[in-house]
Amino acid sequence: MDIKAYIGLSILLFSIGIIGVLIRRNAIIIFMCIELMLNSVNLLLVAFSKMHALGIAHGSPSLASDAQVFVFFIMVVAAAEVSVGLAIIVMMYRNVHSVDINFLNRLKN
Amino acid sequence: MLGTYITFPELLIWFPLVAGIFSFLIKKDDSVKTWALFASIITLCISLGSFFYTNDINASNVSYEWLTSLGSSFAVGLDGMGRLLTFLTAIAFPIIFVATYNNKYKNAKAFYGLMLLSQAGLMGVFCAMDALLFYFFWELALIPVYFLCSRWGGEKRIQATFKFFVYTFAGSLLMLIGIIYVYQHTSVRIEESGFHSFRISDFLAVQLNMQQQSWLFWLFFVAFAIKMPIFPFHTWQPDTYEQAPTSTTMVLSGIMVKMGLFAVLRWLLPLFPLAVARWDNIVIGLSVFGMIYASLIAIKQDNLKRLVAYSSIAHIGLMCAAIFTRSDTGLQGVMIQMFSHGINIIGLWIVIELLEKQTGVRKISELGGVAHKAPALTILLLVIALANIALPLTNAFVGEFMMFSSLFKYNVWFATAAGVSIILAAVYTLNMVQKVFYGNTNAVTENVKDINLSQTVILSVIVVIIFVTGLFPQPIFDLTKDTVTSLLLRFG
Amino acid sequence: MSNVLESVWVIPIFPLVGFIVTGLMRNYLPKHLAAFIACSSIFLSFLASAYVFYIVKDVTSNPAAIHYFDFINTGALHIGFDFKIDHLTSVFLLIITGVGFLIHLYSTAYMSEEQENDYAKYFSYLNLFVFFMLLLVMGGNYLIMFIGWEGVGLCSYLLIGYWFTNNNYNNAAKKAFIMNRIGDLGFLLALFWLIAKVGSVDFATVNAGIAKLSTFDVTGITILFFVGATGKSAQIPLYTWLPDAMAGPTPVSALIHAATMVTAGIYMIVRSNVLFSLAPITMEIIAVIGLLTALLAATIAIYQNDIKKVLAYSTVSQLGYMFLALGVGAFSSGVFHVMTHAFFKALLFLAAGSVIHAMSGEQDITKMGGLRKKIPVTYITFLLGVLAIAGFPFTSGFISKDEILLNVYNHNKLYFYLAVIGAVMTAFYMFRLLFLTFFGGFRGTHEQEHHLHESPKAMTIPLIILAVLSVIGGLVQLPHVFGGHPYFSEFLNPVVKTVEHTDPKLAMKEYVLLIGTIIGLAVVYFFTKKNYAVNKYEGEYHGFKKVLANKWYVDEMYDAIVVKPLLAVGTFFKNVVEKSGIDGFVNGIGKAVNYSSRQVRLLQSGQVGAYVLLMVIGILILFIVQLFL
Amino acid sequence: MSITTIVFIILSVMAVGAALMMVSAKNPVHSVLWLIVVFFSISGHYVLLNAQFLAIVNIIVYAGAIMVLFLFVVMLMNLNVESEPMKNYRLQLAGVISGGSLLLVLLSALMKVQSTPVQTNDGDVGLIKKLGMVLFNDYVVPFELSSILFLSAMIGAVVIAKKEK
Amino acid sequence: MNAIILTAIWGVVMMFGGVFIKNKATPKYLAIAGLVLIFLANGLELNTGRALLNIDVKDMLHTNSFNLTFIAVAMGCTLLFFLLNGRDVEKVGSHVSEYFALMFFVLCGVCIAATFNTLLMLFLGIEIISIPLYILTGSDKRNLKSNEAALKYFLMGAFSTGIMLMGIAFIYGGNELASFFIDNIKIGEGKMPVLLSVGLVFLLISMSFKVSAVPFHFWTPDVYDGAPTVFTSFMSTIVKAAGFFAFVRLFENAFGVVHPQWQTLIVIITAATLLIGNLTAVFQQSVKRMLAYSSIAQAGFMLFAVFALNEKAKEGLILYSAAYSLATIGIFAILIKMKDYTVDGFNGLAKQQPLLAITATIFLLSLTGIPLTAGFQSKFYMLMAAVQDGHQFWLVILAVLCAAISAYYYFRIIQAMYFKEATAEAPVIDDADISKGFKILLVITAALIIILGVYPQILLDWLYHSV
Repeated sequence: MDIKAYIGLSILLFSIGIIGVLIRRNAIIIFMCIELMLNSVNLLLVAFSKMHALGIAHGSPSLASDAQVFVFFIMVVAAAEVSVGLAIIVMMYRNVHSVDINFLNRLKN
Repeated sequence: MLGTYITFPELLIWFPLVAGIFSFLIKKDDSVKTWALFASIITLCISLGSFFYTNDINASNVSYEWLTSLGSSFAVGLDGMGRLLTFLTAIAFPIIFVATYNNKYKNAKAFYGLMLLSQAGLMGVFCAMDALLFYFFWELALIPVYFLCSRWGGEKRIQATFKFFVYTFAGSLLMLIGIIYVYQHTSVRIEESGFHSFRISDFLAVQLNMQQQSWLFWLFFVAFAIKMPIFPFHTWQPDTYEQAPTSTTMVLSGIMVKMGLFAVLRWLLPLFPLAVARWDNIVIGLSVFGMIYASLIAIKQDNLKRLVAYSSIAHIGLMCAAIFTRSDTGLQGVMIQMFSHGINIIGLWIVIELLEKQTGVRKISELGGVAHKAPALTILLLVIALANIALPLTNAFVGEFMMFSSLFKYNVWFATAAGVSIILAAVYTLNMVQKVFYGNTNAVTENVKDINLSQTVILSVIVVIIFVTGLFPQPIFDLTKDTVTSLLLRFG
Repeated sequence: MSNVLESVWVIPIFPLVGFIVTGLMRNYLPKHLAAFIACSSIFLSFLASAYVFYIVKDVTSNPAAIHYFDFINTGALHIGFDFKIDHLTSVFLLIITGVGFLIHLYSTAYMSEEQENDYAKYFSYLNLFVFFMLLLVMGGNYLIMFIGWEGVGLCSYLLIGYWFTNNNYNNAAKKAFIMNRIGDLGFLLALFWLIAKVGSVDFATVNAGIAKLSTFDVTGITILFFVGATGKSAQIPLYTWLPDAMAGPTPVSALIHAATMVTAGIYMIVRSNVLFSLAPITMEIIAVIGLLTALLAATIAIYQNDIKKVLAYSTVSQLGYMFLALGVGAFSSGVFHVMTHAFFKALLFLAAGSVIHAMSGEQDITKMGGLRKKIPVTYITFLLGVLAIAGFPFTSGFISKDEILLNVYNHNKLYFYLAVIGAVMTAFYMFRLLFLTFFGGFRGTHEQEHHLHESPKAMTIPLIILAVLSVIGGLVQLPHVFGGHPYFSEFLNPVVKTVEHTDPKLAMKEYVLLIGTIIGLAVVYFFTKKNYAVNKYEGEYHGFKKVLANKWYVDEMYDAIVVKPLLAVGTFFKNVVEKSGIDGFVNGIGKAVNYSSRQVRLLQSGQVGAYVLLMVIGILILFIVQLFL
Repeated sequence: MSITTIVFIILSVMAVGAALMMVSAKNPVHSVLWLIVVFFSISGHYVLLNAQFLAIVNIIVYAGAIMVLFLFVVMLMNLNVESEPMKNYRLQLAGVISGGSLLLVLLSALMKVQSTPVQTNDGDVGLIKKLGMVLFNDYVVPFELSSILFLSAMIGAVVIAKKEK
Repeated sequence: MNAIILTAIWGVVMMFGGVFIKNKATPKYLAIAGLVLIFLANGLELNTGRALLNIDVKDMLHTNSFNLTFIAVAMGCTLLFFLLNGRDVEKVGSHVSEYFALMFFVLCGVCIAATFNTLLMLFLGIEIISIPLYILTGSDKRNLKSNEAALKYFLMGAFSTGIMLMGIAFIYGGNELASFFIDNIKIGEGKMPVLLSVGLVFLLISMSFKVSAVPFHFWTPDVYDGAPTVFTSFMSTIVKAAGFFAFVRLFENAFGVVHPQWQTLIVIITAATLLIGNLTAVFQQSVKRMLAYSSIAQAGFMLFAVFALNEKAKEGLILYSAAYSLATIGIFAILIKMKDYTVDGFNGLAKQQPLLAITATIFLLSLTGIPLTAGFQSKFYMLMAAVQDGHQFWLVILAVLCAAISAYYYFRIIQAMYFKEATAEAPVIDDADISKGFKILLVITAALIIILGVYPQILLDWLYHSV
């Protein structure tokens, strides 16, 4: 496979994530779109790792593994982030009974 | 000998500073007043002492390690021009304090403390021999004045002062950029830690091409033009003069505007000779137009304070124009006129303050006939007002004569146009004198009393200075001769 | 001798001391003491001046300036505080201190009704004036001269506005000062020009360095000097202040606005005669301006009803004659006329003051009449003054004016005829004045009539002295034809070269003039007596007379052409340019910041979606910049 | 066209299609489910790239734990209705346009990248053993530090969830 | 290293403290004690280079005098913050100990962000900073504004995390050395490869987000406004400074060679930040929100460090961090005590509490950049750095003009304090709230600002202290 294909796919998914953030009002869905963005990054990293595995890192595969470890850390962080994020969303929901970000307009100007 | 362990420029800066800080600690209003007066007189003595113990060869240049890694140092010195202007600063404050001795200020300790601090800042500006230090003092002189005006001023003081503050602040920041730029081009002094330098001598050694100089010229000039102020940067001035407490206005108009002129002489002119030669016509044009412009407005002005403000703009315009003629005569004229104008305008403000105190009115049209009630005041004012319009034998005449003379040599038409302002100055001054002092008394002026002893004394002191410098200006020329000569050397 | 001359500083010091003492002590000095100090200081000056005259008389060369101290001594400019005492100066010194003393003396009585401190103030001003006037004529360079020049202007201002309660008087004072300042600007510019070209304002140095000046320079400098002279000496176009200056006390008018200050312009030109001689264009201009002024002022004087105004216009007119004389190169004649004019015009003014005194302050001649019996001394002296100014043969006026006319005749015949017409008009308005005041029936109120009285001795004695001088003062320059000798012009010879009249027809011309004068005076006498020695006089004029009575509406014209537009520009600057323009711009920046602040903060809409959208747009822009630009 | 390419295309279409469905689904529950589909297809990609460890972790952590958490919250909030209000049309359009242009900009720039092969169905960089070695040899410090992350997440959950007294 | 370990440990200590300590006041003292310890330990490392534990970090963290000095500044400021605002933390909610624990974790993240040497560490550091902050922002649970701020912060923060990761991915992909180490990125002399270029922009954007540079600043005002004021003070100062430090560290080490190729982006961002930050601050009525915008405006100046990336810039950054943090912490400490957060709420403060007014004035003057305050020195260094760089002179001029605008909103508070009378009868501040210790601390803060203004060398000399 060509790296371009992976780049294209990742960018596409990433953009879909961004568009999702832009057009949705539900905080949970927005958050999910962000998760999609993270996943596209993961995919790209893995693809790059495999690309480097053929190229520069051919002799020393640990270099290529770095990216996959990185992906692992991304997942770790994402998990932590999700727990906090959902806690915040729930807290919000408890107070205003909505997760619609359009109602977040007490702070402005 | 005094001056061995601590030199005069240092004394001139530190003494008012310490005295000002000390003022904040005094509890009683009356004693702080006395203290401030006392301190200012001591400063005056120090300044007088500097005439005896320093000269241009031994200009008391001292320099302490300060911001070493920046190449800046606490370098101060007193050349002829510095001595003249520090003397002006030193003599102005006692005069101001005595003249306003009867005023009761809320929170007097802060008032007098800030006044002394501003004096320290001004002294610093006149003594600094390091660009960064100069900038520091330039701003430091401003801050106390800001507080003084905003706290003790008139009705619209906050807006007016703030306009003044932001205006000058913006200008000085532009200058700061210029300073940094020049600094970057100073040669690295390897023997001393390998940094660039802010020292004036190193600044003067910088070689810049025409384009660089032009940019820098305008960066500096705008800062100074705002301070002076020169048309069209002057609009803060009438408002501020009107709103500020009169004693602060005296500082502002008597000394602070000289900062701008001084800065042009000390920094702008020697640093950018090429650009000065290139842009002098524009600057002089602005100055001359400003003279006529301000004079015409002054004629139509009904507010005493604003009238004096506009008259000041006109006078400063002439000084600025004369500076840029870059001739010996013009520069010497500016030197003496800086001193004279400071004295005269402080005298004017004292009179205006006395009037306003008594009548509560500063509209010319509402006053009248004061001469009946206060003949002594009238006569003293008349002398000061006439000095202000440069009548011969008063101090301003010599300076204006020389400045006009140099302007004439520079360009006949500029001189002629500027000369018109001599006539206009007579018009507005005499108008003012006529409407305020002559004619019949009215309800407002009915209860005006003549000045008391201390005021008579202080105004008389001013009048004496006016006549003495008017008749014997030569000592001042001798004082500033070397400064002028070395300035002119920059232009070959 | 030189030692004596070096001590001439005492001459101006006396009045200066007088000024300081009377000025500072004005609240404490009793009237007679103030008067004594003031008069004695002038008298001492007069004595000193006389002594100086006595010394200078024997000097034939042109004495050098006396240097006292460096006034301005800088790299490029060296001006000393110098005095120069020569023949010209000594003449002026005598005039100033002599006439000045008489007028001081006169004032002691004239001003006696003033309050004590005002009285002292008045004398201190007078003393100050004399001081500056002395400085003016003694100055060894143009700058010192200028100091006096502006100083006398100041004193003129102070004295015109002496009664400062009256707003009109104040306006007059202000007008005088400002008009003078316009002239002073010319003077100053001339000085700057000299400094720029010659590098000095020293009389001697300038005269020595004249070679450095091109014709253009000389013409320009002299024209500018002349502009200065038109201001001080009330010539077209700057003459309008002088009639208004009559607001001051009458002795002041006599001293400042007739005898001394207004002649400063003549002094200055004579002092610079070397320069002026090299500038024929300027000379011609001076002649024309002088002539025109003489005629214009004379026409106006004809229909003035204020006794002092008539005299004021007469002064302007006479000054015109002096300039005419200078313009045609007859410098010494000009100076001579200055002297005679000082006598008779001071006399006329003082006599007029006496009349006014008698009339309890009334100045309108239409309300006078028939006073000759009531105040005979005044009448006689006034009559002598009128005869002198009208040029009655062998009075001082006749001699000095004749000399001028002859010189003019030699220069340009048209000028001559016009000048003669002016002389006739002079006779006309003076006789009109005489008749309206002293002849016919009294036209004032009963109260005034009841109050009429001759003035005290202190006033009449100066009148008498001046009257004598007016009559015989001209004899020092009596032409050879009438058996005299031009002592005066001889005396001035070291300073100004007298024009030698080798005209063979000179004697004939002198006689023609003499006869013409007699005839003319006779005609004028009878005509005016018929018309003006009347019991009733209508002070209203119509038609062309009204134009004359209203001074050709020159003041109104100046107001419309200069004053109003300037004020309008001032208003425009103040209200439009300053407020809306510059300050508007400055405040506009503030407002713009405020406005944009209000607008920009709307970006902060509070909506996360909008924020992210804006961020994405930002990302987009950055990418485009980075990747494609 | 090799089998790898075909699998790639299928997985890609699946991922993109599911992503689009996720973004556009009106019902939040559907969105969650679609996202799980995306994750599965991405895991498929991992398998294709022979990144076995990540493929498993992705399924377990993402599709399993995280998405269940999401589902849980959505259910908890009773958001499983089809009537979620959408943003107004213009904002949506603006979002799509700007997101789309970003995509275009990036694509047009990145497609100029030199073609480089990616190792598929082979290589040991993604194997558990290999990654384990790297993780616990070279990446111990970050590994330990990430515990702080979890600690703070934990405290956060406590702080936020616990009722104020 | 010492600081990282100790902050982490102390976070855990505080966490357990929450379980065992029931007294509300005690955690504060514990936290202060810990911070003193950390400060000293860091000082030890800075002074002697001695680490308490010898851990092989595989070069993923890199300490030198520069970042140790920064950590010292950050810890010092935090110490001051704890001392000044310790009691206010207690007022936020019942989980006092936990708040402190979270703040320690943030500090740990700050240390990581200051010392990172790989993109992974950068990422972890930033996340360790961010996640506790989300929580702290929302810690005032029943306050809807706090909730809203937390959610906004979280959503946008997560979004920026995604962008940062994308950038890291591209950097890794474009790096022919296949490395995440920032000093191990092969760029070459000529134009950057497009992958690196894209990655750089993504990183730039995400870092800009963290330092709230326009147009990625939108979260800042809302979050700073909504968060409990004590935490606003904390995150707008120390955390923000750390963001800048990371920004400079990343771009200097990774992309310093191709500086000219991305300078334009910084210019755009800097100009926009200066303009928008200052302009928007002008109109704010709430001082808290104004300070939020002011932090954006100040960020504009700090961006000059990234713009210039020279020695002066780095010195300036340290100085700026200290100056800005001190002044902002000080002004926030006073703001917290105010009854009314609007500008008018400050009316007449000078009469009631002259000392507070004077110190507040010094803080505001420093923020404006008046000479002899630390604020001036820092701005001065930044301007010097920019002028030294020699490009884009107009940006410098824009900056000083904006500084003049900034005087407008800072001085409004001074005007309110000194030149206006209190409108209401009630005092503007509760005198009982102002303890002597608090005043002393304010004076110390003000004194530090002046000292740094007069003699910045005492701080900057540490930069050249060999570890």
